[in-house]
Amino acid sequence: MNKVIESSEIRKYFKSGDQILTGGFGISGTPLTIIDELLETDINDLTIVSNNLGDNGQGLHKLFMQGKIKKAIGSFFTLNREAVIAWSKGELEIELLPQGTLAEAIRSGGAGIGGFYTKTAVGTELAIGKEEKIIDGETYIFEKAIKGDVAIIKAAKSDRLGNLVYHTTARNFNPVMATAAKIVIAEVDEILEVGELNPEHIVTPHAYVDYVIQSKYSKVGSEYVESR
Amino acid sequence: MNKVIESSEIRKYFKSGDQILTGGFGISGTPLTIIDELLETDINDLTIVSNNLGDNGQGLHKLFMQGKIKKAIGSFFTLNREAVIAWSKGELEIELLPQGTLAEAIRSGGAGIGGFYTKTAVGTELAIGKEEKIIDGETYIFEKAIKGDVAIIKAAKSDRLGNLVYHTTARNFNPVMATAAKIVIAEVDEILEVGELNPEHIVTPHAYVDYVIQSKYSKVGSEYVESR
Amino acid sequence: MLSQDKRNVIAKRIAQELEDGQVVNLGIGVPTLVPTYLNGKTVHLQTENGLLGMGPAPLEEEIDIDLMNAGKEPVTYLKGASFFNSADSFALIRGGHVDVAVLGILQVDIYGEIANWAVPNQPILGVGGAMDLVTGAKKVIAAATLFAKDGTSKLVKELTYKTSGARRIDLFVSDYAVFSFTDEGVKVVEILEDVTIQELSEKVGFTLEYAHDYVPNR
Amino acid sequence: MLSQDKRNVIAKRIAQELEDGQVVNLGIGVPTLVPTYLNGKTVHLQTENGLLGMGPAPLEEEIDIDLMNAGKEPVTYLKGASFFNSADSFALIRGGHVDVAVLGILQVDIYGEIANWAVPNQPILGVGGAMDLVTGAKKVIAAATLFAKDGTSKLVKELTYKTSGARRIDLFVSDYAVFSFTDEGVKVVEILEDVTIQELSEKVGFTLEYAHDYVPNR
Repeated sequence: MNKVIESSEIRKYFKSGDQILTGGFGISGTPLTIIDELLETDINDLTIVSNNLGDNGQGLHKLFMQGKIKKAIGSFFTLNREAVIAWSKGELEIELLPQGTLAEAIRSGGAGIGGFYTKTAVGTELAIGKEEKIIDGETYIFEKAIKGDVAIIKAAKSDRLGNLVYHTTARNFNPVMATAAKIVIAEVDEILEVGELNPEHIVTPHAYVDYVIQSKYSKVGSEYVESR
Repeated sequence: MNKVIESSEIRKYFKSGDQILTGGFGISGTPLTIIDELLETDINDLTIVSNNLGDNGQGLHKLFMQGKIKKAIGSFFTLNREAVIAWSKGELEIELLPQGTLAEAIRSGGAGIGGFYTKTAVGTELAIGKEEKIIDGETYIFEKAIKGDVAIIKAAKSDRLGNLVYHTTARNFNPVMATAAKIVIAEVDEILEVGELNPEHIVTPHAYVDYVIQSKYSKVGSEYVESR
Repeated sequence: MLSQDKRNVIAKRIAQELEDGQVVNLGIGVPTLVPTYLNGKTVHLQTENGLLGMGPAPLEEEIDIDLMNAGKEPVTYLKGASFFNSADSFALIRGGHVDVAVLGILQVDIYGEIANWAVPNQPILGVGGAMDLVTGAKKVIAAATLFAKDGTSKLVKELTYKTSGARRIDLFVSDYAVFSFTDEGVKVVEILEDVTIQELSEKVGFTLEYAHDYVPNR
Repeated sequence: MLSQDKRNVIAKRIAQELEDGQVVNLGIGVPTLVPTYLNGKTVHLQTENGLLGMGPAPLEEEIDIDLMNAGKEPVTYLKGASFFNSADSFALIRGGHVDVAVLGILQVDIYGEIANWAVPNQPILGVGGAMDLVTGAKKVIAAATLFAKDGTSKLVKELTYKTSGARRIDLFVSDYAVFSFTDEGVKVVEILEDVTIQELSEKVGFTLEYAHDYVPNR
């Protein structure tokens, strides 16, 4: 059992219209190599579930600029200027969720939970049209679970089975995204033999991961640079 | 900031009628020292949230035998013979939940979720009286979050701030119990200085933990023996 | 057949159903015998109390009471294993990430709905992970002798014991035969004992049919 | 006062409100100045993207682009820190485990309901963790200048900007004064500028009162 494949092999796991769960917060923890592979395909009409649409012209920003994104579900697009403009022209759908609701909805999708009740956003514009329920005297709103066709995530290390560990705050949304899609592809900095990761320290068990690719980016100073 | 206290000091944090969340699966990961301290108090009418009520005469079984437990919420009491007899005589209330629903309900309690929808138990006796909802064509039932007054948990190591790591399957319910009570007391095998635990490996961040005590039990062969 | 032989027949047949690399949860009893018959296939065993990558029972002197399976028996762990908490463990189960659950049953109806948690006429005080596994695993295989100790068939037209959930199982491997379940009802996939399908039908009390794609080899 | 001075006055006053050992989430802008004024108190800074125990900004040559705060600025971590995923991070926030959130605001009404996410007349495309923090933190302190650049008061009788949630905040520390909020409405806890409560009332456009337990020291 070896889940490690060449990065170009992943292209066949995507199709137009897919809902793609993407790890990362800004550029930290973003699967840049996987996104580059997506750019090489002719798929489009994608719905992207991600906190935001890349940063500084990197990551999902590239995918957006190539016109592959039909809809974005996330919490913070304010700094994605081009996306904001596209949205105002009606060229991009955006579904805005509080960041905690977004994370919880994806975790729910991965955990077999159909939906949940949260107090976050009660009484705000983001609660419009959402069912309210009073539980123990407090008002909550219903939020539905989110799932995807493919999840693309970034981890620091993987063993050949697909057990993953992350690096500092590059962990962010990646472990939850890994749980909630039919196909899960992880991009990693380092590939290890089975047994090299301590079972107590594994963050994403291999059961969640279908394919692993070696990242082509490395950190140089405060940037990610394509290096291989 | 040092959360480490003498075990006898914890008695004051409990009161009669409390709902106490208790980590452990059988005896693995059970806070035996904390339960011994509870035995020394005169509190009673406790509601215990735990997968089961101890094992082999240890742990929560002792608390039950001393008549301190009014109600148990958990998933598997079949092997707690005395508890089953007490239940059949009407001397003990039992609320039975599927083990996954129990774990999820406690996690929800700790995460500010009021309740959630699960497919587990739909159409069974354990769904009687529970609200049904159809989400994307599938039937789910509503389960309410569970919280406690005090959580008593067992970890392998704590630093003086209360950051916790666990040992193998003794982790079980402990990390979720730690999130869902007003007061959280952790019993640990080993106390470390702050900085000795790797930030990537900490399972329960210190924000969840109020007090830490040194366990008086140690493993001797296949048993836990009081040793200090 | 002796009872232990029957258990081994069932376990061996179930092992054939498992595929290399699958994540598998084994219930207590007969299912725990399955790993003996894997013949070099690697399956990753998950146990509800928080381990993926469970190994065989330890030697007496190597028992660590912290490390146990969901049946509270001491176990070991293998290379590539990981530990996690109960909520994460059931997220794995309930979220559909366990490929196969092999479960003991009390009854299964002709559409595959099972009863495996509440023993009739006894107080119902334990469910454990039974309902989560029935509902959540991608594939559910029941493992049990076809007849209870009192001789009644566990394969029934309608459950008389309390259901474990609406989810129908895929396969029932008994000591006599292997049964599959679809919307059209139960079919015999394979006969394991020296018995004809007619004799088997008589024993269970209703007419059994072969699955279309099954060619009996006797 | 110069703008930077005002920001420091606010940050310094908020630092007084924090207690040793607290878990604190600081929003972007003025709140990030608070740690400078802690005077030996230890507070544990949480950042939504998955870190408890955030340290100061790194030196230029020590920047690690993976390690950032919720404002996407490079940070460091301190002894006793821990990393976790976004769902666990918001479980900490939404479950009431963050002692204090210090947030920038656009407006706060006289009962403490705030608006801090949607800028009027601009497309609303970002909320981030604002609503989660307002709803979930045990105590919420607003940090902002009392008056917007156009001179209008941020303390208002009724919000005209979009609310961040029904949860009312506890304290608003502005450059002019500290305000507390109860069901009876806003009270002045302390005046920080050289101004009387009457002058302040005129500036905000309605009559302000001192909190009962507050003795003004000027």
